[in-house]
This record gives sequence, C-alpha cells and structure tokens, in this order.
Amino acid sequence: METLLSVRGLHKAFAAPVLRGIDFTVRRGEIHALMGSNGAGKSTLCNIIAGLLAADAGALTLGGRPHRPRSLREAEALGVRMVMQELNLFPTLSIAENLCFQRLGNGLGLLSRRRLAARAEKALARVGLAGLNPSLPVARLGVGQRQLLEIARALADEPALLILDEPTASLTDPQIHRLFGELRRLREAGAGIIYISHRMDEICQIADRVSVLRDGELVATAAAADLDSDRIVELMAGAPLERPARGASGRAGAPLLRVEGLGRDGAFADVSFTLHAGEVLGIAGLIGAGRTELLRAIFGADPADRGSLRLATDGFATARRFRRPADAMAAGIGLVVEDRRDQGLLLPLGIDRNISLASYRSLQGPLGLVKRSAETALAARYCDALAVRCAGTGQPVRELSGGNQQKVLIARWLARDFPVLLFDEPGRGVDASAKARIHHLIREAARAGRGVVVVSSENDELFAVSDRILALSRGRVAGDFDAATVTEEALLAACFRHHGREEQNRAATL
Amino acid sequence: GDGGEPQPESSGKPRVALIMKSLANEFFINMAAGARAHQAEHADRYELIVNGIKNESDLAQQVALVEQMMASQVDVIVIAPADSQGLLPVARRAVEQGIVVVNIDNRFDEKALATMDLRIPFVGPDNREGAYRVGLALAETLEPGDEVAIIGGIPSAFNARQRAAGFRDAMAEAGIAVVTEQAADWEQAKAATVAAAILNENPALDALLCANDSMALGAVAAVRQAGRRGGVSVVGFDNISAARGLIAGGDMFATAEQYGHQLAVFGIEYALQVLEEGTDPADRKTPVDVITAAQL
Amino acid sequence: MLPRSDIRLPWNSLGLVVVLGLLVLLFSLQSDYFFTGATFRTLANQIPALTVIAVGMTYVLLVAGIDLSVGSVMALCAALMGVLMVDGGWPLPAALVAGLAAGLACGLTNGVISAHWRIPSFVVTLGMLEIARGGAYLVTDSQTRYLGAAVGAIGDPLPGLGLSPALLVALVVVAVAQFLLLRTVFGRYLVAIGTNEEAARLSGINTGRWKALVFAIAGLLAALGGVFQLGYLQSADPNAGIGLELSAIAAVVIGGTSLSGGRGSVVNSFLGVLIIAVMQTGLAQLGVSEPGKRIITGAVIIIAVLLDQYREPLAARLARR
Amino acid sequence: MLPRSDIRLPWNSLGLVVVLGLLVLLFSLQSDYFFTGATFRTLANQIPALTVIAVGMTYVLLVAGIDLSVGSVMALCAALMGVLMVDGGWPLPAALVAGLAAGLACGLTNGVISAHWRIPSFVVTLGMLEIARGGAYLVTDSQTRYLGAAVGAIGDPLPGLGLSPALLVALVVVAVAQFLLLRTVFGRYLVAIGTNEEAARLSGINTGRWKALVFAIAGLLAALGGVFQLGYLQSADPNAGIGLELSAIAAVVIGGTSLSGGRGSVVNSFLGVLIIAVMQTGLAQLGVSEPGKRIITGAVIIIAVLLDQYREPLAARLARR
Ligand SMILES: Nc1ncnc2c1ncn2[C@@H]1O[C@H](COP(=O)(O)OP(=O)(O)OP(=O)(O)O)[C@@H](O)[C@H]1O
Ligand SMILES: Nc1ncnc2c1ncn2[C@@H]1O[C@H](COP(=O)(O)OP(=O)(O)OP(=O)(O)O)[C@@H](O)[C@H]1O
Ligand SMILES: [Mg+2]
Ligand SMILES: [Mg+2]
Repeated sequence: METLLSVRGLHKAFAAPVLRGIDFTVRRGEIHALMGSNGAGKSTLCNIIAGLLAADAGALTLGGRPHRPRSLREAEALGVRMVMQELNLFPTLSIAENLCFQRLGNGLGLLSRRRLAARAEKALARVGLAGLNPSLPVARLGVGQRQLLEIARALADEPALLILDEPTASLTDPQIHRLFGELRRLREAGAGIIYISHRMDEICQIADRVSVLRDGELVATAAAADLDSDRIVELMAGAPLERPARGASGRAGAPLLRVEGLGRDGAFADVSFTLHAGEVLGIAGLIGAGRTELLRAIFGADPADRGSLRLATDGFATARRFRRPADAMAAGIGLVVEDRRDQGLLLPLGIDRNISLASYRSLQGPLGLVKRSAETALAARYCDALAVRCAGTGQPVRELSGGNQQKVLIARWLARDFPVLLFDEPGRGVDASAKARIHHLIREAARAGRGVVVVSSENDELFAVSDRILALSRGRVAGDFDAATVTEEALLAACFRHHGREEQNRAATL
Repeated sequence: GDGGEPQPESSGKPRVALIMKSLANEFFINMAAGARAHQAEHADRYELIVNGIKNESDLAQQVALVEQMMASQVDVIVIAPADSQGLLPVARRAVEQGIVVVNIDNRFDEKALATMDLRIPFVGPDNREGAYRVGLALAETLEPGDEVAIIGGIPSAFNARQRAAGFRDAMAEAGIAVVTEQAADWEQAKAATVAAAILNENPALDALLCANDSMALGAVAAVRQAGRRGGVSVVGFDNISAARGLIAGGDMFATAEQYGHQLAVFGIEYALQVLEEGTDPADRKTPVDVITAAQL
Repeated sequence: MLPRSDIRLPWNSLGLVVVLGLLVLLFSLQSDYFFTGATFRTLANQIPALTVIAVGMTYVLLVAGIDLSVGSVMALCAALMGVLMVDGGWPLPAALVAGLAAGLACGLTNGVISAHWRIPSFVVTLGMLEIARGGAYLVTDSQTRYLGAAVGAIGDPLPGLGLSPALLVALVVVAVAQFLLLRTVFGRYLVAIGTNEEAARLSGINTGRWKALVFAIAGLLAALGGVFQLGYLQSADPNAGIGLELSAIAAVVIGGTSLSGGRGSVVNSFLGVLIIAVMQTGLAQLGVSEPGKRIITGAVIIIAVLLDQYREPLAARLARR
Repeated sequence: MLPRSDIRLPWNSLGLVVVLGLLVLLFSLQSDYFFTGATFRTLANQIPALTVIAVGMTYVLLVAGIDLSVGSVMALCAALMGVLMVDGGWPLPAALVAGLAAGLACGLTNGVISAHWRIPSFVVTLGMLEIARGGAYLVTDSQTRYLGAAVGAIGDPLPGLGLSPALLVALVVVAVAQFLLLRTVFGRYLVAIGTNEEAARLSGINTGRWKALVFAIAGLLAALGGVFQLGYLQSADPNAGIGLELSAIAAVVIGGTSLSGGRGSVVNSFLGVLIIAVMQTGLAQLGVSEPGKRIITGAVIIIAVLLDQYREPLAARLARR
C-alpha cells in the first residue's frame, strides 16, 4: 500500500521533551491505531500533524510532499481532518452552523439556511443523529451528542487523512458500531486514519496496524493481527499488567441512599433505587438516556422536579431534594462530573489547587489559613496513587494530557471520604493501567463501606467495577441486573427498552 | 519651605501657579490665555504654571493640585476654587507655608474664612448679580404672568446655585413664573434633552434661562426642533464665542460677559503686589455685563 | 420540523417591549403632555446618536470586547468637523468624510492594539477615551464651534415625513446590522468568536482581524453619532459625550446582550435605547428633582434586566405550546 | 516535587516597578521640584482613598465581577457622615460607623441582587451608581458640608511619622487583602470562582454567597475611601468620585488583574494606583496643558499594560534559572 503520511525523526519539547525521535507512517486505506498511556505524547504528535503545534525537529511528508502546516486551516486545506480530544464547538450557534462552520455562506457571505440544514441532516445521519433538529443550539446537547457532532463535522469533509483522538470516550456501543462502519467506508475510499483510543477491544476490531508510544518514543509498530491487547498494554507500560477480576467488591451492607421516584422534566422520570454501603452500582444507558442528568439531580447541580432522596444518616426519615451541590456535599454526597474541562477543572491553576478544591474543610488551619504543606502532600499522594504524569504538583492542569486531567478530577473527590460517591464516566480518556488503578480505588472505597454509583458508556468498565447494574432507557429505569451474571446482550436490550420498535430492530442487527 | 528641605536651584523669579476649575471650558481657557499673554509681556517678573482639573466638580483633584503646587514650592497660588469651602483647609496650609494665595472667579465662603481667621484677597465677578441682570434684561421683553424655566448646572456647584438664584431674583421681581428648574450638569446634549421635555410639558413657555452658554446652545437646539423658534427666548452665561454667533442670529437673547480674559491677570497682579510691596490689597469685584444683540 | 431555536433566540424582544410599554403608560398617566406627537418627535430627534453608538457597542460586546472610548471619539469627530467647517471653511461633505475617517481610525487603533497585542479592550479603549478627549480639546482649542444651518439638514425633520434624515439613517443602520448578525457569515463569525475564541481560531477564523474590524465599525458608528449630534445641536462641543459609554452599554445590556460575548441582538439594543430615552424625557417632563431622577434611572436599569431574566423561560414556555 | 505554581504566580511585580521607576525618573528630569520629600508626602496624602477602593475592585474583578458604583457609594457615605456630623451633631465615631454601614449595605445590595438573580454585576452596579449618587444629592440637599478640624485627624500626618492615619490604614488594608488572597481558603475560593464558577459550584463552594460577600467588601472599602476623602478634604461633597470607577479599574488592570476573573494581585493594584498618582502629580507639576495631560495619561495606561505583557515571559525565564 502507498504511504500517505510519513513522520521522520520528530522531536518536540515543552518544559521537558515530549516526543523523541518519532518515525511513523500511515498508508492510504489503513486504520492505524496509536496507543500509549496517558501523557505518552499521542495528542502532541497528532497536533503537529494537524498544524496545531510546530515540531522542534524532524520531517513530515503527506502524499509525498513535505508537510509543514502552520495552522489547522492549512492542514485542512491539504485534506487533514482531526477530531480533537476535547470538544471545540460553539454552544450559541446551531447544530447546522457548527457542522458547516467552514462553509457557512454562499459567495456573497449570506447564510444559506436551507443548504446548511440539508447538509447538516446528511452529516447527522451518518453518525446516527438523524432525528436531531439542525437548528437547535448546541448548548442544549449532552456531551455524547456533542462528541458525535464533532465526528460528523470531520466525516462530512471526506478527508484524505482523518485523525480521531479518543472519539469514543463518551460513546456507547451502538454509536461506536456505526462509527466503525463509517470509518471502514472511508478506508475503502482510500483515506488514511489515525485512531487513538484506550479501549483495547476497539483496537482489535478496527485497526489494521498499531503503533505504541511510550514516554515520547515509538516503541513498536505492527499489524494488529500480530498483537493482542495484553501485548499492547505491556508495550505501553513496559511491564505486564495484572488483569483485574470482573466485578464484585464484596458484600453489600446496609442501605445508604434511597432514591424515590426522582424525575426532571425532559431528562428522566420516576427513577427509584437503593444504594447500599459497600456496593458499586453501575448505570448503563445510551447517549441521552439521562444518566448524567440523574447524577446531577441527585447531587443538586440541576435540582430535580419530582421525587426525593432519603439518607441513612437520619434513618431515612426526611425526604430531600438538594438544590445546591454544597447541600448534597454536606449530606455526604460527591459527584465527579462528566465534562471535566468546562465543569470540573480550574485549568490555569496547579494540580494541587485542583485536587484540594473540595477538601478545604480539612486543609484549613486557624483563621482560615490554608495548610499548604498538607495541601501539597495531598496532591502528591494522589498524583502517586493515580500515576499522574506531571512536572510537579504545582503544574497548571492546562498543561496536562487529557487522561491525566481526568485523574486530577477523580483525585479531588477521592481525597474526601464521602459516604456516597457518584462518578460520571470516570474512565473518560484514561489509559488501561490507570483505569485499572481507578477501578481499584473505587472498589477500595466501596470496601471501606461507602456507596458508589458509576455511570459509564463502556460496558467493560461497568462490568469491571459494579456489583449491580441499572439500565436507563429514555430516562426510565429499564432493568436492574447482577453484574456478575448479566450478559451484554441483555443489558443492551434493556437500554433500548423504551425506544421505538424500529430502533430496537436496528439494534438487534448490530 | 516648611521644613529643612534642600532648596532646589531656581531662577530667582517668583513662580506663580494658576489653578483653574477646568481647562476644558472656553471661559477658563480664556482666563489662562490672558494670564499667559500677561506673563509673556512680563517674562522678567515671574514664571507661570497653569493647571486645571478634569471635571469641574472634582474637589479632591483640585485639592491635590494645590498640594502639588505646594510641593513644587511656588511662591503664589491664584485659584478659582471648585468649591467655596472645600478648598479652604488646603489654602490655609498654603498660606501657612508662606505662599501668597489669591482667590479669583468663585469666592471663598466669607463666614468660613472668618472662623478660620484667614484673609485671602478676592478678585472676581458676582455670579448672582450677573445672572440677575441677564434675567432683568430678559424680563423687559416679557410680561408679568409669563412662564419661564431654569436649566441649572451641576446641582452642588456654587456658581450654579448663584446663577440660578440670580435668575430667580429677577423673575420674582418682574412677576414672571418659573414653572420648573432642572439640572443639566453644564452639558449641551443633556440640556437639549431637558429643554425639549420642558417645552413639551409647557406649551405656553416663553423663555429658558440657562446657567451657562453650553446649555443655552442645547436649549436653542431643542427650541428649534420643537418648531418654537421666535416663541421661546434663551439666555445663557459666560459669553463664549458660539453664543455670540447665536445672539447675532437671533436664536439667543442674551448672555453675561465676565471678562474672564482679565480675571486671572488681576489675580496675578494682586499677588505680585503682595510679594513686591508687602501690601494687602482689598477685594475687587470685576464687572459683569449683559450681552445682547445690541452690544455685538 | 419547526426551527425551534428561532423562537428561543435570545433576541426575542417581549420583555423589553413590556418594560417600554409600562414606562410610556406610567408617564402618560402622570403627565397630560407625554403621550403626544410632540414628545415622540422629540424622542425621535434625540435618539439617533445613541442608537448608532449602541449598535457598534452591541457588536463589540458580541465579540466579548468593550469600547469605553465611544463618547470621546464622538466628540473628537464632531469637533474635527466643526473646526474644519467653521475655521477651515470646508464644505459639509468633505468635513463629513474627514470626521468619519477620524472615527474609523480611532476604532481601528483600538481594535488593532487590543487584537494584536492581546490587551484587554477595556484598557485600550480606556486609553483611547483619554486620548480622543485630549484630541477634541486640541483641535477645538477647547471652544465650542457654532455651525448653524449649515448642518441643520441632518437633524431637521424632513418635510411631510416628520422624521429627520439622522433618524432614518440610524434605523437603516439598526436593520442592516441586525441582518448582518443573523443572516451572514460575518455575523456568525462574531457570535463564534464571542462564544469560544479559541475554537474560532482553530476553525481557521482570523479572530484578530474580525475583532479589529468590529472595533473599527464601532469607531465609525461613533463618528456617525458625532455627525448626528452635530446636526441636532448645530454646534460642536469638545465636552460632548462624557459618560456616553455607560449609557450605550446600559442600553445594550438592557437589550439582553451578554457582556461575556456570544449573545446579543441589535434590535433589542435599540429597544434599550428607547427605554433610556423615554425615561429621560419622561422624568424631565415631570420635572422630577435631580436626586429623584438618578434614583429612578438606576432602579429602572436594574428592573429592566431583572424582568429580562423571566423573558427566556416565558418564551420557552410559549414555544413549547 | 516542586510546587511550581507559586513561582509562576501572576502577582510578580517587576514590570510595574519598572514603569513606576521610569515615570519617577522622567518627571525628576523634567522638574526640579519633583523628586522631593514634599512631593512624596503629597502623594501619600492623596492615594489612600483610591488605594482601598482599588483593593475592593481587585476582589470584585477576581470573581469576574465589576463594580461601577464605587465612586457614588464613596460620595454617598462621605455625604452621610458629613450631614450627620454637621447637621445632626453626631460625634465622629458614630458618624463613621453609620457611613461604613451605608457602604456595606450598598455593596451587599449589589452582591445579593447580582448573585441571586444572576444579573451581570455591570448592570446592577451601574444602577447603583445612579441610585447612590441620587442618594448623595438627597442627603446633602446637593450642598457641600464643611467639617473642618473635626475630621482633620484622619488625613493629617502623624507627628514624627509624616504619614497620615489614612495612609497607614490603607497600607494595612492592602497587606491584609493580599494575605487573605494568597494564604487563606477564602482567597482560594475567590480564585476558583473567578476561574471557573461552574466548577467551583460543583465542588461545593457556595458561589453566590462568596460573591455577595466580595461586593459587600467592595462597598465597605468604598465607604472607607469616603472616610479618607472626608479627612483629606475636611468636607463632604456630594459630587465626589465621579468617574472614580474608571480610575480604580484602570489601576487594578494596570496591576495585571484580569477582567475575566481568576487572576489578580492586591499589591500590584496598589502599584497601579501609584503609577496613576505619580502620573497625575508629575503632569500637574510640569503644568502640562489639559489636552496634553489627557493624551499622555491615555498613552501611559496602554503602555503600562503593554509592558506588562512582557512581564510574564520574563518572570518565567527568571524562575526557570
Ligand atoms: N502546553 C504544554 N505545556 C507543557 N507540557 C505539555 C503541554 N502540552 C502537553 N504537555 C505534556 O506533554 C506530554 C504529552 O501530552 P499528550 O497530550 O500528547 O499526551 P497523550 O498521549 O495524548 O495523553 P492522553 O492519553 O492522556 O491524552 C504530557 O506529559 C503533557 O503534560
Ligand atoms: N442543558 C440541556 N438543555 C436541554 N436538554 C439537555 C441539556 N443537557 C442534556 N439535555 C438532554 O437531556 C437528555 C439526557 O442527557 P444526559 O446528558 O443526561 O444523557 P447521558 O445518558 O448522560 O448521555 P451522554 O452524557 O452520553 O450524552 C438528552 O436528550 C440531552 O439532549
Ligand atoms: Mg491526548
Ligand atoms: Mg452523560
């Protein structure tokens, strides 16, 4: 096969070297998986290819010609398209305008609304969002839908080289399936695709070749058929990974939290369940099923309209509905949000400041003084426990790789001992070994008698941590399963329960 | 100086600081120009530093200016105070430091001066009397029972109050009704807005008395826009050049001339007189004249 | 499919029209002379300058900037025209071109400095506020110039129509600006830059250039405001427009434009201008005392925006029907 | 592991000290009388009010708010104290408490309205600007009150020290405010709220309450500024502090505090105040013409912030050594 992109001797350093002498090729008509643990340099490499960063040394060629784009726009003109790790949409613009942002107008600079809508509908259909009204503002979409929008935007341009930096981090299986169909179609058309993901199963399904980065060095490139996931993880980490056993943190204890008929208009309705001490409750569902909304309502981030919560702390006597996160936290509930960049992290501030943000009650000395050494120690402890790759606990979070940012966010909530912890997509963008560490910490928390709720779009993750799995379908509970025995098929069927017959059929054929 | 400060080298000529209310207003600009011309003629007698504040009512900034001039060790401060009482404490300190202080334009409060046991010679016009005379000139063209409105300056400004009082005195004497009195902060556009509203509300209005010419210009615009040119007279104060044009053209009836050009010069001469002869000059009231088309 | 977002657009104008209606009603009840043609003609003559300046400010706020220099720039341009005509004997059209060019230059300077060196526009335009005011004093030697009938045609009502050319031009500016905002690529770019400048830059928009253009437009419109002011007052006052930036921003923000960018409507800014103008005229007609005027004005500004909070949920509820 | 963020703090003050030094040098070269103890004592007497108001403004900007009402609130509080003492015969301490309470109330009102109804603080404080000014006119009946020696002790230099109690208090306020910002949980919360309000809220910080508190502090400090002003001028002027909000914001922004929140330093705001004060004093001592003053002031504001752009890279380079 013909080489599309070739990278020779690529070097890049920020404060410290990040890429060291990378040699890397992508052929026409191949899907090339780029693997590596968090902070290995994957995004940096792709950013250089896509014109967002300049290399310090090294040569790139694209289609045989030297490739040195000075901006994203320039790279795009050469047929390179990238879906970035973080969302880059305009919430105040409509879906159609976001999708066609580069070609909004006719020759006169006037918006051609009809043409935009038509094009948008076509692009949306390719990622399975056919029902969405293209004139809705993006502000009204959930994270999963926004992620699909980004992908639709890239696909619509029929790129020669497509870079996907963790496109599936908040997608569920049906969407991933459809995406893979589109990628294969693009491959048949002769495009080259760089695919970054931390989900091993995906790599085995879709990749033709795999390259592994470790500490900024390319340690291996091989045909996907010649590698299995254990081998890849070993290459990434430089050491074999102990596979965590599936499920089961131990025995569920007394009830901690009762959710009774909770509902929020337009998001979810009539949700009831009981969370026990020592239990990890997984929540499955399709994009837009209302899982995020449910957690936010429990936490008081967006107050619920109906129903209530009862807590063990007062013997389930009072029915409450929190109106502010501060109140929920006072009652012993914590939430790790899904959208880490917009709702979780303080990007310009240091790792220590981000981790300690919810813990100042215990880091506070006399007169409200911050115990700075305790703060630093706390940050250092969790950077260690979660293997955050950083230059120091004071490094601004903005400079961390996506997965490491996620770890910092999780550390903030593990640092306090809430009886009830809610996690929304905790493994988003985190590499396999770090994910295993996070899962371990979650189970540890449960073992210590806390109750944990984990929302995840990744079934493997749910199976790995949960004792019990609740399926949400269109905002309603559609099943309550024992994680040790439930099959993926049964879970998927439950997730589709409240969808139309047609969609259910389509799902069955996946 | 007040302390044992080393005295910086100086030319030996007395240094005169002229402190104005504003240097963004034609009246004070004229005053400053007069002073500069005088200094140019008598360059061997003294040096001149002219300063004004940004906002005519910014007392704090003017106090700061006086202090800065004290720090510069000037020999004379000639000041048009932004407030008739607020400047007194700093003026007293200047006097105590041995600086000759002369008051021009806006008179220090005499009672306060007396309680402080301070004597500062004053050179300047009587705003109230000037406004009174402009009002009387207008009243001659009106009849008892006619209606007028007053547009004042910044409500707390001393001369704004004086001028409004002068207008009221004249109207009361002539038996003319003042239907409303509103502030337009010395500003042209604001005066236009206020005048337009007053005209709407008072269909029988015969005249607008404005506490300065800028506001009179605004009032003229409002009268013209309301289509009541000829029916409503406008008078102002200060005799700025634009007002003269309007008076000549019949859009304005009258304004007051305070001979600002000479005001600062008088003040400086008073101060030099104190310095050179050690005498203590008496207060001097400078003339205010009514300007109508007949005077142009 | 119903384009629902259009109904929920932030530029729906319900709340503002209600506030405006209430103000007019209140003043009409208080004064016999308020609800008359004369009052409305008066209003129509007064608003053109503030209107076009508020349009420019809307654009500037949309891209998450701010322009504090509009009052000074307006004064400088009017002053320049006045001096050129009175002292220089220039004909009106030539002076007009010079004045507009000066405004454009000031605005462009604001835009280029703040976009190129990435300095907050608040600082740059605060500097320009001082500089342009100094310039206005300099060119006029701090003396008001009386122009008389030479410029009267701009502000005097057209026979038969009862409206001045200034007002007509201002209305056209409002309409064109709203059209540009909603229906052209340019408008979408501004919204995009105001929403997420980084994403806009990554999408290949030369954000610096568009922002500079927006400030240039604001400068040009400030100059146009100066022209209208000149026509209205028939004189050029170097002290004109002090504090005007706050009035303009108040009008725009009452109109629901966000100070943090990305959300705004020119038509609603115009309604904000009307609210302010009606309030000023009404209070003056009632002869309310100065302290009373201040307190009522302040309260109305807050209340208008407070009511506006209920506008969106209300509109959403209507739309859901 | 090195806590790097502390070295890279935005509140390094290098660039500002350089600007300040340059200004002093320039004026000293131009005027024989500038570099004297008298000038510096004059400066020391003038800055206390602006200093404490700039401290409050720094906090407000830190949480991504803005307070336009400081000038009016200062005037209202000073006016209230003046009236209570002159007309009401209150003793100084009682009047002082009343004045400070009034400032706190105004600030709290700003804060509660903007935090509770989520109205941009720009609008709320613009309303308060008008309302408090109206209030100042109302309580004084638009007349300046002369207080004389009764309040002189506040502003007169302490014997032996040469500095006034006002200045000493202002310096203490600066030090305490900087300490709170850097070393306490309160400071951490403000920075977090200004950086990402939603993230702060979702981390259990009661953002509304802290923001209200910050505005209350700003109001209280504006009142304290009023006290200093009263001591300095020995009179209460209802027109005091017009346009002061812009000076205060200019000082704070020159000090490198970001208008979009999350980044700021009280000490640097104080340096900003010094830059502005030195410039005003210097220009006045040279007797520069009014247009000249305006133009130079505007240019220095822009240049100071421009130089500040080069401060961070420079400091980073120094820190890396
Ligand atoms: N602007 C920056 N300044 C300093 N260091 C940076 C910057 N951007 C990235 N880095 C560092 O470069 C390294 C590689 O980051 P990169 O984002 O390429 O990792 P990645 O392989 O994409 O990781 P992930 O799987 O977590 O997304 C990280 O250690 C990160 O901290
Ligand atoms: N701010 C919002 N305004 C209106 N609707 C919203 C908003 N956020 C989410 N929704 C809608 O609410 C529904 C539930 O979304 P939610 O984010 O809870 O789903 P989810 O199951 O967590 O999926 P994901 O997060 O993967 O998108 C979706 O239909 C979504 O479009
Ligand atoms: Mg990455
Ligand atoms: Mg979700």
